[in-house]
Amino acid sequence: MLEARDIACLKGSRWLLRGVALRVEPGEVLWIEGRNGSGKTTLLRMLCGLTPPDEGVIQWVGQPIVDAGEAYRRELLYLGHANALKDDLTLEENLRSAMQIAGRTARSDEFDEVLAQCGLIDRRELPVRVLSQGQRRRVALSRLWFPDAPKLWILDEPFAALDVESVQRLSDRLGRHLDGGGMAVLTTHQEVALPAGRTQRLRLDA
Amino acid sequence: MLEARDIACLKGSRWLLRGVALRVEPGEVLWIEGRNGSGKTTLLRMLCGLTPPDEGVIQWVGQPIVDAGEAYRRELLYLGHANALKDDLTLEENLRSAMQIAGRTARSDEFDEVLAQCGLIDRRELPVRVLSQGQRRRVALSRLWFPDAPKLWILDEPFAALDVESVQRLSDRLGRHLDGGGMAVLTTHQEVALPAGRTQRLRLDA
Amino acid sequence: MKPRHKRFALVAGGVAALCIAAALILNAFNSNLVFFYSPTQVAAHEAPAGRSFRIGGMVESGSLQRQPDGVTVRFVVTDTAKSIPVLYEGILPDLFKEGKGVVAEGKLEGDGVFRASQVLAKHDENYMPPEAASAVEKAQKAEQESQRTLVLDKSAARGAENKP
Amino acid sequence: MSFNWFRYSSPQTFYPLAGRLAPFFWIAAVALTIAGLYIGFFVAPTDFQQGDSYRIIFIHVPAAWMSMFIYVVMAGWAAAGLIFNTRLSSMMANALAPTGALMTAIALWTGALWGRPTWGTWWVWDARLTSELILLFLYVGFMALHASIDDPRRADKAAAILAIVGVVNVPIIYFSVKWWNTLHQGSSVSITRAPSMASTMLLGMLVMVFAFWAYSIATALTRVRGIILERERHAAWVAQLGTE
Amino acid sequence: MRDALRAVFLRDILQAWRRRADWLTTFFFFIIVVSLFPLGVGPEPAILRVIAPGILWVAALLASMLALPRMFASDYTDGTLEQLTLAPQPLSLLVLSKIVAHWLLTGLPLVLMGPLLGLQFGMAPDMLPVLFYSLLLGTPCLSLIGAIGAGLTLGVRGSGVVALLVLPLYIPVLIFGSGAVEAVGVGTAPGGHLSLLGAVLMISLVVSPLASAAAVRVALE
Amino acid sequence: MRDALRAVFLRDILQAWRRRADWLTTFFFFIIVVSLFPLGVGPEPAILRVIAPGILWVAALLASMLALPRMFASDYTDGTLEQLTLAPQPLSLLVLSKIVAHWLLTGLPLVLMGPLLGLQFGMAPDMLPVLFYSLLLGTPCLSLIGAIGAGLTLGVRGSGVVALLVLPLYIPVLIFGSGAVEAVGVGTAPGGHLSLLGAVLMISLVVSPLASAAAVRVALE
Ligand code: HEM
Ligand SMILES: Nc1ncnc2c1ncn2[C@@H]1O[C@H](COP(=O)(O)OP(=O)(O)OP(=O)(O)O)[C@@H](O)[C@H]1O
Ligand SMILES: Nc1ncnc2c1ncn2[C@@H]1O[C@H](COP(=O)(O)OP(=O)(O)OP(=O)(O)O)[C@@H](O)[C@H]1O
Ligand SMILES: [Mg+2]
Ligand SMILES: [Mg+2]
Repeated sequence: MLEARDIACLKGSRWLLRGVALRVEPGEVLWIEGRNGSGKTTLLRMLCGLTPPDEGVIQWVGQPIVDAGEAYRRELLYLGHANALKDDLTLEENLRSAMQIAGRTARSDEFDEVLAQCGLIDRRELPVRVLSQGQRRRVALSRLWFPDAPKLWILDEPFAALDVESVQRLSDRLGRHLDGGGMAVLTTHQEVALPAGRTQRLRLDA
Repeated sequence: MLEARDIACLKGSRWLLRGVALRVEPGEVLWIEGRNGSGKTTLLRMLCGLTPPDEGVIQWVGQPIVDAGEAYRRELLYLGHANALKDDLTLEENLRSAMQIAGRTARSDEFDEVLAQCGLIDRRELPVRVLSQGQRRRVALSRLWFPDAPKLWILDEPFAALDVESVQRLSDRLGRHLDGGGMAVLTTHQEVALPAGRTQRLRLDA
Repeated sequence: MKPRHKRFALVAGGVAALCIAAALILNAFNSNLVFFYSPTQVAAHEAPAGRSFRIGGMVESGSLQRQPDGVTVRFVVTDTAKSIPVLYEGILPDLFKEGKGVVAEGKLEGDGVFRASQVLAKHDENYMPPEAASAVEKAQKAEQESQRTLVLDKSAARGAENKP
Repeated sequence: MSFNWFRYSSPQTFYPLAGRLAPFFWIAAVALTIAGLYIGFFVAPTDFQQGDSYRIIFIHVPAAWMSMFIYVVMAGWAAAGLIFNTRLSSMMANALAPTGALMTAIALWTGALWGRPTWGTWWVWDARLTSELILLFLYVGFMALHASIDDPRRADKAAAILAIVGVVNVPIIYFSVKWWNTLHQGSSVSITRAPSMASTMLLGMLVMVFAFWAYSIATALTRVRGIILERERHAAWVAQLGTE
Repeated sequence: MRDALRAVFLRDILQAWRRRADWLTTFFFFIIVVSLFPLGVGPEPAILRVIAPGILWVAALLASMLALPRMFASDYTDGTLEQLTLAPQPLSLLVLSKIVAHWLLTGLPLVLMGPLLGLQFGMAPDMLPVLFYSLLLGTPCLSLIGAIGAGLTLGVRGSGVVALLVLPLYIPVLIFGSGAVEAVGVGTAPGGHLSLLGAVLMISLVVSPLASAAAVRVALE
Repeated sequence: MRDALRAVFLRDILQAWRRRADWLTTFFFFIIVVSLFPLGVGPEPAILRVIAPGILWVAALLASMLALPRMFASDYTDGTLEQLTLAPQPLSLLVLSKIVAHWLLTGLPLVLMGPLLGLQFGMAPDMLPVLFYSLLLGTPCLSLIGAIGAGLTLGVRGSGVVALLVLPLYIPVLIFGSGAVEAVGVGTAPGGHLSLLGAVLMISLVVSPLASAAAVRVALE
């Protein structure tokens, strides 16, 4: 459903990516691998529509994503290196507004449930500022646990800074997402157990 | 040589750490483990002298670190979650000023050598802004490769964002540092091969 | 440099800077940083020319004249050594009295008359009931005659220190 | 009787002591205020030049003195907190700041109110008035800085640095009337010479000064109790207070 | 030791050079504020001439205040400040290096530009050198005093508290600075005001590095 | 859709509430700048009365400019802006929400405080309502125009210069705003100036959300 053909990207005076093609079907996860600086983040941002590719097209259900516009963005959940959290708001306030901006209004008990699942429930009233590196990442990731999460997840290094337990929890969640017909594109340098048989690997090499 | 006794730290209204004791001798590495938010970063910052502990003492060669002052800081190399790089300066400029501030003036050919070893030589003229997440981390870490590096390394998640190859390279470097009588304290969530027999583990648990 | 020498150099530098600061402050007090100028200073051309400034002193006894129009007043400001005639159109503060302190803001015109745009009363640090005041006034007058001290508040303040 | 000061340097032991002392100071404040105002308004004679408007002196001068004095004390506590890392010192500094700000505001306000009838203007930018205004800003800055850092210990330290730097301003306020020609009068009361003020007036003023002292101590003690409770709310001894 | 101080200084300068636009903004801000006044106040030359020293000084003050957040903020978020604190050299000297660089980048252009703008306002020729000297003595005070405020407000909820802390402390500089220029305008000697400015400079030169270093340490705790 | 706009708006307001000190500062800044002028310019009431509208307006402009970096900068560094861009709603509307919140926090206090400060400067009573209306129409323009500049400065170096171009766009607002007040001062009708302000407001209401959204998109590329 998400398809990219012949993607190229020029950084400085060098082609960082050339002729990259990919295709993700419902129930599949695409693991983008590559050394540091091989263009993984760049590719993910292009898939989201944040950066236009220098060559090639990216299509969602057969339609170029620039044309799909709102329809595409409704189905998309992107988490970059940055967590998009406001230091001064509490964990719950952050999550609530992030959900509303993404166009989903969640009920209060859903928050409780999700925070409990992510092991953050005792921190819910704390401002995000005081959280540890890994806890912040977990707050950002907890959007994935809400019911009716978007169909396509694009996650840049979601496992970074997570402890072993959280890594496990996230890969379980990913499995269930795929079971429900979801799609995901992600990058990670860690060896993580991804659902076998449904994982494509794409190796970019600098 | 680095010794801490009875360390305690109060965060908000809770004791985050209590009665933590540790001792690192030359040639040893201390791996601090623990879940997200268990206080690893907090402990490392206390060991550096950035945050005073609420209870307990930290000693360097038998002297409290506040008294040791400059003598301690000369022997210390700390790398936190943040990379301390200036986006607008080139990689080399960044590295050079970081070294000078740390009190070591390195020669030009040393830079070439170190950058080559860290696989960054072709990026040396680029501003750090355009580097990828992992490349930035590598720039920050490359201070470890200079000859006469400080004796005590305190590294917070040094392996985060690094690709497999760089992880290997860093753990090799760590081994050589220990061989030379160096000491290190580090945290990481990844399973990394640290020199067997010379690795102590300290588990903090929230 | 050894750390001890370094620290010494730094401390010495700091002390030197503070000494310079003290010297500069003392120097500043010798020059005229003032809220108002005394008539003597004005006569000595220390006061701004051609622009508004403030003069301060005593309203000379018997110098206050109201012009026929009812709003314009004329009086003389003096510090006993020099005096300056002042012309002012407007309401005077309640405490404005002959023989009392005044600060007037305005311009010195070419004819030597100070055209005030604002007149403020400046009183001294003495607080006493009227009876006591008249007694003191008498005594002071006698003293004044003999010593011809300045009666500007500042000097009065200093004079007060010598008073029993 | 030997009195162990250090016993009272911990919040836990100071809390009940402050609770016992505060009522005395409150009573003293009320009694002295009544006495002072009585002397000020019914006993003290009118002034030979200002008539009755001088009676603002009974509020203005005590407030002005306290505004400077409290600042110095506050900075002292803050510095002690910074250097010796004693929790109670910083709490005292915090408890004093609002009272000091209030005193400064009163001094400014009564001064302006007084300036209108005596000088003929509410405000001029002379050295005394300007430096007193800066004092108000310093108090406000101290409180704002403290309020905007949420780790209380860090807030204590940062605010202490500001308080210490601001101490420079106090001598400037005090000596400004000596150093520069100001519209504000010179001092009527001084240690080195007899006061240039009738004795009943002086008496009224001094009684009011003691009243303001008592009030400041009373508010500081009451407020510091609140701060102790707030800061130590998770300590075992506070929990015990609740159950008692 | 000199190496480290120079490294801090050069790094700030180099970075500013790479981000020219940022620093030019302070400068343009100064020019624009000064030029806005004739627009806001009306073009009467007599009035403009009288208010010129005040306006120039207020504009200089605001411009250097606007640049304050840049003194430590980025170093704080990117971890450089931790490294400076852990450097063998005394933090107060390293901070002083940063302040000097900051002044060169924000203060010096104002010092050089001030007299030109003064000319535009029709200031008398004998006022211009005094304006220059008053700015030369005054703008370093602004950077030094500002550094304390910038340090204290690091990591604070609300970056703007800095203005609240710093502006009152700027008032003496403003009074003596514009006072010196006005003194010449009205035909008296500016010496007293300039000496006081010098005294403020000396005192802040001693106090500010210590206080800002302490503030930075507290912020990193 | 309303949900998302409200969320953006409420989040900014809530965050500002947590950082009370921040918007209080814009407010204090305004008051302090206005009070600095008598210090710099000298206390002559006649002159002060004449320059009062200009000073108040310039101070309002500076105060709202001081607050501009807060509009997008933190959203940019912490990744919120990416999320806004990828939200289903049109980015320009989300940006407009942010601008409205920003105005409520920084502009409105100035509008309310302006007349009080005017009183302090001895403005005539019939000038005060006009001052109020001119600020009410003008400060939103400042927030709107400023947003474009704030968006442009986000990007890499170079676009900072474009932001400088935005500053001059403040000038018409300043001229019409202080012009309206001065008109009353000299006894003519302020209607013309106020209508022009209204026109600027309408135009920027249309242009600014689009332009700032575009600027933000470019910055993220
Ligand atoms: C806003 C205007 C004013 C301010 C900010 C102000 C400020 C102060 C301050 C800070 C002091 C204490 C310093 C000292 O003891 O020397 C003081 C003392 C005093 N002020 Fe004011 N003042 C103002 C107006 C006035 C006015 C209008 C008067 C009388 C006409 C006045 C009369 C006094 C007196 C009598 C003292 C006591 C001096 C002494 O004995 O030490 N003040 N004022
Ligand atoms: N202007 C430029 N000139 C040259 N190279 C550039 C320029 N801008 C970016 N690059 C290069 O483009 C690459 C960007 O890579 P990207 O951030 O996508 O890497 P990544 O695969 O996500 O790496 P990581 O694993 O470290 O996150 C980097 O190698 C960087 O050096
Ligand atoms: N004011 C506060 N109130 C309550 N808890 C706080 C407060 N400040 C910090 N904390 C807690 O202190 C801990 C800080 O942990 P720290 O950053 O040292 O964790 P860490 O072990 O490094 O975690 P990570 O693996 O995620 O990096 C977090 O659990 C945080 O929630
Ligand atoms: Mg990446
Ligand atoms: Mg950590």
